[in-house]
Amino acid sequence: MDDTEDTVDETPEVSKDDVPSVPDHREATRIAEALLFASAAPLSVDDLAGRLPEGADVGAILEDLMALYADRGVHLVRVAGRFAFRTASDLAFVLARNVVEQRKLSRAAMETLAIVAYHQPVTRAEIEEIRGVATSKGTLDTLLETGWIRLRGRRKAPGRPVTYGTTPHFLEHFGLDAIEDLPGLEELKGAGFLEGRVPPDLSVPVPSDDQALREDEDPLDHDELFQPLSIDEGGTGGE
Amino acid sequence: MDDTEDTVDETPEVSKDDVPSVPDHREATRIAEALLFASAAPLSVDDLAGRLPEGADVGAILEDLMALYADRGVHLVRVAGRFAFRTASDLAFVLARNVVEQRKLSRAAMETLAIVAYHQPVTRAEIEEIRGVATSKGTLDTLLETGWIRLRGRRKAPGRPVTYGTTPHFLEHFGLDAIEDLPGLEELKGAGFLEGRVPPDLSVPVPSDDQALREDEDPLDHDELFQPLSIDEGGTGGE
Amino acid sequence: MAEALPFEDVAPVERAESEPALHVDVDGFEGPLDLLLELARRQKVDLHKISILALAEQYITFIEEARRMRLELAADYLVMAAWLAYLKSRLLLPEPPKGEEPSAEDLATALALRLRRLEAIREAAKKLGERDWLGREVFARGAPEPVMIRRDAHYEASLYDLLKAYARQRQIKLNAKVSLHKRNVWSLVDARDALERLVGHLSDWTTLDTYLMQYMVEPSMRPTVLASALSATLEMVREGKLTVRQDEAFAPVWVKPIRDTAEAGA
Repeated sequence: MDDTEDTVDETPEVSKDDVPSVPDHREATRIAEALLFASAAPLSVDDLAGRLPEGADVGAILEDLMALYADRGVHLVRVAGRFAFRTASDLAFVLARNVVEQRKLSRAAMETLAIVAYHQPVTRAEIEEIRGVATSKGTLDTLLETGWIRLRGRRKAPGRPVTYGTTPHFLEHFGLDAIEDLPGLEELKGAGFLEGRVPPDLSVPVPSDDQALREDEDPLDHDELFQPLSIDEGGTGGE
Repeated sequence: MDDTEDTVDETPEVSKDDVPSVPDHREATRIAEALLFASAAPLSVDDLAGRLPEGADVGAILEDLMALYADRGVHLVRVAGRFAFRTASDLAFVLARNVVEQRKLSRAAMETLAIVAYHQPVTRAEIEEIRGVATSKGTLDTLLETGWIRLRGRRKAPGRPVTYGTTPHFLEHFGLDAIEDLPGLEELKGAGFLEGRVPPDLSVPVPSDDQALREDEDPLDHDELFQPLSIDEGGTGGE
Repeated sequence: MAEALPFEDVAPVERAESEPALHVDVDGFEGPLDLLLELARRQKVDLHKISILALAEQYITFIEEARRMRLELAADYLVMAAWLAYLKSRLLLPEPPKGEEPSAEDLATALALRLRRLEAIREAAKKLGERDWLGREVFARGAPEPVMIRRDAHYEASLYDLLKAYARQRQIKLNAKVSLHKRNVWSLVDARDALERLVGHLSDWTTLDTYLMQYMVEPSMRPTVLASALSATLEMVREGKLTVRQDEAFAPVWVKPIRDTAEAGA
């Protein structure tokens, strides 16, 4: 605030005119500062003008305040044409705390993950065919978030559906050396996961999490690589 | 770190070494400012120390900030032993306009609050003795609801009446740094009006909002701690 | 507490102008001590110099007036009136020699002290109320910026969960297969009957396949016919009714009936 006054003093011809208004300007600046501080929402120039003493130069006051706070821990910023105090963006880290949250996968997500693991590269439609139920976008998004599955490419087929596969992180998390270490149906049966006779035609395709695309896969479009979560396959619609 | 700095000015040979720490003080001050600005609740020195760079002199930083804001629209104040930015009280006339509707305390409630504040720990019977009238349950409930008073414990006396005291929130609301800062406390004490309730051997004729129970207090029962509002002391009945 | 008084509307002006005129309305008071304090204030003297005797008289008069007007008075007002009447009589009568009871002067002093204490706490309450209240005169940051909690989700799942989930899926398929397809079966009994008919006509080696062709018109019947026929054949071999020969793997199976016991051993 005193800074402001100083600058005013440097321009004598203006300062003479302003002499009676200097204390007012100071006071108006204090009021604006308090109003901006106490307001729950950003304030517009009009909001401020309505609360400041008659004739206060809101524009100058805001400029002064902005300059005053420019290199401080808090800045006066313009948001959507209004003004508000905000933590200096370079200090955002002091207001953040990282919390590691343990989450469990839903049954649907777990089943989808298993199918991706065993049947990769697999499309959403194929997952749905195996599960016999539509797969919600959220389920795949969650799995992408875990870092265990990834978008591989697009199947060379009508509609060019996205193919999903697992990541090295998946192997790491589940303690597998390679995707081929996933037990086959007979082994599952032996371990008691499956009951009854396993018909020979009920087989498991050999999963491949090879980085290289298969012959029936096209690469993803360039921008999909960077925004995997926003991809909508235009698929079968959520559950 | 900055302690060193201050002393440093007198001992130039050390100050050279400390030169690099000057920007740290600046940065730590910015961080403290951001933290205090961002929080609606007052922050303790410990709160701040835990979030500031290692070795920051929190005391010096707070003094700097207090001085910096002393004649501004927003002040850094000490409340309830903690620090918070608050609008300058002389600007109440502008800011009070946007107060939607401050819940007004009845005279009975305000008096009861004052008795709890000045005479704490105090029982309902003692409040009634001072006011010469039964205290309605609603009055104490209202005060408990504001968060300004709390159930402290039970007096070690026949009937084991509940004792009441104020909370840090009370200090914060009334802009008091400590319970000793209550207005007119000295006069009340001087006139001997704070004595004579507790047995003389235990009497400490000053209010205490210390978290620790006094010798003549027992802790509350376990479930009372979690449902303070529903407690009925089986007291004197309403007005 | 008392209801509003009937004459309240009659003389409001008088009440405002002449404050000392006793307005009998207990509604505005917070109990007998508050009433006493108000009456004491009307003495317009320092509370230290208050005449307890005069105060007691005023209080009693007030209460009598209220009762004459049949106002409902809370019991504590009446208790205080009775106590003050007692104090008044004690103060007026010559003090008996020092006894067990506190003297009338002591009682009066104690009452005066209580009044002053109430007055003092009232004053304190007023000062407290006049302080800058947070949210009334003084304000905290209107838009506090909460500490952003960045949640790094850490998903938990075990290989066991994964395999169980997969098996669950496949199991459903497995069960579904059994219930969906009604399989055509050529039972062992059918096979046995057919073979016995065949053996009845045979005298030398003949291929089983040729004979079974008639039962495999439906392609889907082929596996079951072949399997059942082979089982039945082996059964009849065991019984010594048939002998079987196959020259190499996947070659046609030849059968020949056994007519006598000598050949059966071969």
